[in-house]
Amino acid sequence: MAEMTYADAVREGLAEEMRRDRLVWALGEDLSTGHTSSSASQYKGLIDEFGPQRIVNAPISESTIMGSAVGAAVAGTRPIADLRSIDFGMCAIDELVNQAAKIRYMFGGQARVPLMARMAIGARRGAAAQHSQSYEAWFVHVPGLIVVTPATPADGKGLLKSSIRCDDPVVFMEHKELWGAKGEVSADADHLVPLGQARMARMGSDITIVAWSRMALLAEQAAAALAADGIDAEVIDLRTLWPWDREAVFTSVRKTGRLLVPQEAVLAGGFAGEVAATVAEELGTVLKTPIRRLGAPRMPVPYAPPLEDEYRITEKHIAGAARAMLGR
Amino acid sequence: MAEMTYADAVREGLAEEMRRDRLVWALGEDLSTGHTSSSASQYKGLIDEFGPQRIVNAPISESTIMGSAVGAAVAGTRPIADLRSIDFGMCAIDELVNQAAKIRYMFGGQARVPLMARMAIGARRGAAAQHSQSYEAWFVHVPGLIVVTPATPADGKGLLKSSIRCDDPVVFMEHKELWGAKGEVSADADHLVPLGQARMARMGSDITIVAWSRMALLAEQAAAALAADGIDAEVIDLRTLWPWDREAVFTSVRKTGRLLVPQEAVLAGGFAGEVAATVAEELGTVLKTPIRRLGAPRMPVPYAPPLEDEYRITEKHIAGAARAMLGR
Amino acid sequence: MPAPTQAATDHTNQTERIFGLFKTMLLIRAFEEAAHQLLTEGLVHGSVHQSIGQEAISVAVCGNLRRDDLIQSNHRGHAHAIAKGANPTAMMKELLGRAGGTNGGKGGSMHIADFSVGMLGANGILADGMGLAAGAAHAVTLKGEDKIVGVFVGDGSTNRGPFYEALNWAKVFHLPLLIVCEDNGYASTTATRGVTAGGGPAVRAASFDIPVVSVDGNDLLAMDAAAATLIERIRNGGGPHFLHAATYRLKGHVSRDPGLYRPKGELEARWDHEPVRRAEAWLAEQGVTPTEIAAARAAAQERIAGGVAAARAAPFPDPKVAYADVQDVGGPSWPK
Amino acid sequence: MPAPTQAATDHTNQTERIFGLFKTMLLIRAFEEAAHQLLTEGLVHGSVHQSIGQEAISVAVCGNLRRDDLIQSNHRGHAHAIAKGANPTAMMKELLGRAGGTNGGKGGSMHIADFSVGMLGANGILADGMGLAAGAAHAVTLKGEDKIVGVFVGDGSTNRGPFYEALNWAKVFHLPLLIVCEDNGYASTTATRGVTAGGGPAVRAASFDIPVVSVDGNDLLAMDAAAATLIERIRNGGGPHFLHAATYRLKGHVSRDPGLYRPKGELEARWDHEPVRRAEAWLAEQGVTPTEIAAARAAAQERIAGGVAAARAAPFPDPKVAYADVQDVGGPSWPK
Ligand SMILES: Cc1ncc(C[n+]2csc(CCOP(=O)(O)OP(=O)(O)O)c2C)c(N)n1
Ligand SMILES: Cc1ncc(C[n+]2csc(CCOP(=O)(O)OP(=O)(O)O)c2C)c(N)n1
Ligand SMILES: [Mg+2]
Ligand SMILES: [Mg+2]
Repeated sequence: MAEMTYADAVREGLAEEMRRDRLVWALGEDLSTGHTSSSASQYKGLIDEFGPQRIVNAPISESTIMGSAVGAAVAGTRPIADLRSIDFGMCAIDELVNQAAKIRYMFGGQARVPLMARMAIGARRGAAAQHSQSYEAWFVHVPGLIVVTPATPADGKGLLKSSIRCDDPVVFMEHKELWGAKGEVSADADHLVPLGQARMARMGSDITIVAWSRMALLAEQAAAALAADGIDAEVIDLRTLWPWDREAVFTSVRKTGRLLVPQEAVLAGGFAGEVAATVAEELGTVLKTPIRRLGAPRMPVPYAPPLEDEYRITEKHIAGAARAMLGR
Repeated sequence: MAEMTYADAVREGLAEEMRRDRLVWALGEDLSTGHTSSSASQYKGLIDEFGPQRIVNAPISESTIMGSAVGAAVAGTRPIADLRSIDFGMCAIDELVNQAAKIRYMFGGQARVPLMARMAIGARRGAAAQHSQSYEAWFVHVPGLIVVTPATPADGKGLLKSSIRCDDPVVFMEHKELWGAKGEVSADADHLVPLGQARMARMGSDITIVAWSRMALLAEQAAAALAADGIDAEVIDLRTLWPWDREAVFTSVRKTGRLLVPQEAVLAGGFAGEVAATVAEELGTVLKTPIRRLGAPRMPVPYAPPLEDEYRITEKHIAGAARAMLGR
Repeated sequence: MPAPTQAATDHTNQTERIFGLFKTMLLIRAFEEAAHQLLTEGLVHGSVHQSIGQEAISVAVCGNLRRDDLIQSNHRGHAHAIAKGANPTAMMKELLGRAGGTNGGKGGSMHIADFSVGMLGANGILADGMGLAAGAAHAVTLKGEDKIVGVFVGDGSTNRGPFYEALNWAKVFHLPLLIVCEDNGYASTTATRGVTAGGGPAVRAASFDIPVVSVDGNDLLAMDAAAATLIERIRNGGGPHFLHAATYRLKGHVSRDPGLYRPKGELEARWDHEPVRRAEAWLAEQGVTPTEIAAARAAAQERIAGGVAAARAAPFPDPKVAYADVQDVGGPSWPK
Repeated sequence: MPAPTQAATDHTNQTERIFGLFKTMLLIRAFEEAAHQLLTEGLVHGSVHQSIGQEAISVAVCGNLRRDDLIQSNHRGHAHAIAKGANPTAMMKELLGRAGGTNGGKGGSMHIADFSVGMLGANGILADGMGLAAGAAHAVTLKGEDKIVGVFVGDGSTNRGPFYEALNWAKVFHLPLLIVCEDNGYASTTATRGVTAGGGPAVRAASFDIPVVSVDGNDLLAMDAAAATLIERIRNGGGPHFLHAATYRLKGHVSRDPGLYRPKGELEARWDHEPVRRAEAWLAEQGVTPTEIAAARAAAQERIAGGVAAARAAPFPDPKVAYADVQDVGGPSWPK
């Protein structure tokens, strides 16, 4: 174990996988040059070890970054298509949804599409409407895709490695504000975090808080604040949104009888709805109080800090909602 | 009132709006020629009345069909960007999500984007994975967009007209299998169906079925079958998914205590989850039985009829689920 | 860059070679006619995009590729598949949605793929094959293979952005890619000339410094020669090349389309230039007898008729098949 | 098509005209320097893309447009906005996210728009402005107006597909559109030459039969002449034209970027060719005195300093503003 940043952890994970399998490669804008500046620091130094054939500096061509990754995956390699963020990923949705997600199925299993579509989510201070979006929920709705949203450096590394080894297309969504966050990370090059398994971030008995990505960390902070008030919250970090760990959530809700699902994305149509609806269907009779979701108001992300603060869900909102659910 | 097909109704609605406002125009592939063949029949004859300046035959350039519609809307016209179906619409997601939906807001209200993005949804027999998708749920999750899914010819016409007159971008999603369906339609050129208002398709007291687009018609069929068994189902056709008519649904669920939400799209991450989660939050305590959703298995749409039948939710599934909820 | 003319000289028996390609054209023609027939009988679901009139392009390109070379097809893909060596009977089963179809009944006409012969799939989204093919060529390079990749793209599809991105991409990364533009003058019901600025796909491709050859795509010999030359150059490390083949689709956009958007007389005039008849005339000049031609035609029709019979007789897939091959982790479970 | 040289002859006083454009360049330069300064103070949120070294392009293009003509900008949009007549004080307030900003604090640096002067907005998604501008030009045509539309696109952005779709579109529909490519040699940290095949954007645009003029974008007089000629042609119904302006960005991609990816010495060499200094030298040759130039510089700096002071003093917008202008029907309600 060693303490490192999220960016270092995922870079190490990528390097390990590239050493392990020479058909693993990455393509994206500024991948081999960006680390000298502000972008693509999670690829820092990889060009020196792996060269320009495997750390490919792409033209500004999002459709073809994704489209050629699909073709290269079908033809037997394991590309990491880096779109930088889901905002730019919007320019490659067709290739991801109509091609990557469907090829194995519509060709009757003749082909596999072992690619990773790397597209960060999240609002970073002052990034405004076109650089702050979170659309992880979209890809849950697309058959054929796996959706990964790691919150910690350890999970970033462990899930990145599992995603690369996965034979199906994985949408890998880091949070832009987490690359600088630090945490303990295993040094074992074979340490994988399995796809589809939640992390029990905190055990508790009064209420279940289910979250993912950066919001899982805020949920942990909220739980700490709630503990000071004598409320014992259980926090589940889903880590993978498809498939999501229904059993972990069900077990917890059966225990606590209360479910709160905060998300950073706009509330309407978000993944919290899927979790809430599923629990309402399956455990509707064990709930002690109605389920509660939290999410951003349905507005583009505004620029000025006081406006942006209206968009953001914080640990305070989470703790407040939990208190309300417990009648405190 | 006159009986006509859905295709005729929406075409009439478009013609009326084009007569009313000379800045209403439509652009898309094969718009002026397609009606001689199998595509774009809902534009039949409009080229003769309105000419090639307003019924614009576009190159195969989905990004620019949408992108130029955004620019033309911002510059004061009312374009109808016809992408034919959401499958091809995938090629224009960026322009819709990053531009159309955000411009009014991020420019601080200086601009309006009165465009209609016309993108049909739904599986048509044998159309397979890339021509059968339903992604109405995605656009509910995008602030700035209005999402319309009319089921009947009358609503097709009335909502098309309201959408054209709307000053914000509307995603208008017809169902591919409905264009040939017939129904009574008002001949009044000022008959509008308001955005955001549900249609009470059938009154009932035992269970509330909330649906939209073609599934609303199947829900009505299911309700008829249920009536024969003595089950009195209320059917609400949402018609507009954003904003959706929460009050109509709440009122009904308060009355019946039971909610079933069937959708054609893949269940996971679909709009039924949003409805279910909202009702679970708001009316969790009045429910007599847990909410139930229905939706397609999370698989691309397969081609062979017996496989495609596995994908489809039918009136039988709806009736069966309703019976199970009532313990019959 | 002048059109090459000498490419076929290394074939010891030109007549035999062309006769071979001709037989594949007959097979495609018979397949397409049968597919439409089955559609009208209600046995083919969805729609059928025929390549009648465009057969020479597929057979010339694929006839110069190795079996382990790869091709990326589009919505009008039957000809590409047959020319690359896919089994027409398995294809016909696929059109009928039967077990034993190339895709197990999951894809249908617009998604036929046969990876065993390097046919990476038809594709219902126009121009997307360009990026996929560039990626496959990238993979070939990374793996150090000497395969090349061919991609077919319609004239109308070349107005989509991904076409240009992929041209640039292929050139920048010097990929072993042959781009074949089947320019039949129409995109669905729209004449492409009216929606295409300037000199069209060939001129545009050249602006990326990709060598371009323009050929009469209905002239089997010219097509064969051009394909042979370009494929050899690509195999020798010459990077991407562009083959612009002028042709005409003699049927509707989909087989049910009556084609009413065409100017009067156009279709009839074009039948005189169709590739099968022209190749037949050339073969006759070389001394191939009418009996030999008739036998070839009969053989093609018989093979397709056999495929049709087998497809009609084949069972539908088990419904459980619908739940397979979505994804290893998180796939759907049966029953729904 | 040769670069035009006579365009400016209808200006009665060329020196006065160039001096006017020069003053706008000074204003842009001062704005960009102040913006970076405020960023380092933590007052600008997000990032700042400066146009230092590229000012001549904006002022020449916008200086030849009418106030009611429209422009579509991109991520590097401050210069476009100022040149088109946006108020630098309102812009500075926007950068600081204050009430009274051009966008009411909702957009920030990358989304500055001022519809009152025909500035249709900066844009954070590369090349999307091309389609938007084509659409705006379409609207102008439909409305029967005689406005024209200008769009600015970076060299790196021309590798995106929508760039080509829009070129074709503009030509097919004969739209009154001036496409201005600011070719500064870099796309973020990547030298564009290495990821751009063939002769680049100008050659590619020409393949759509769009008339292209290539100009030294750091030469204010050449830029002015070229812009004047093309804009006149477009206004007279000549359809879309393409202006390829070679330039160099003298700062990082974002203002904080140290630019370590540049070859040694490149930056220093390029400072010798920067447009402000060159225009200043020309003005001096025409007899404009050092005092007059110094006064102009002082005036620009004073105006920006005033804007900065006003921006610092301005209040943040009321949080409720966040809930406004999403959409008329179905917008969010406050509090969340
Ligand atoms: C992205 C996309 N847009 C539209 C369509 C609908 N469509 C299918 S085929 C076709 C015309 C294609 O024309 P062309 O590329 O010339 O090929 P051809 O059919 O002539 O072989 C259209 C518009 C589609 N399948 N995909
Ligand atoms: C579609 C998209 N892809 C990537 C980015 C990230 N990005 C912002 S600016 C930039 C480089 C743009 O280069 P160029 O077009 O040459 O303009 P310049 O910055 O040189 O003015 C990149 C890659 C983006 N904003 N949008
Ligand atoms: Mg064609
Ligand atoms: Mg640049």
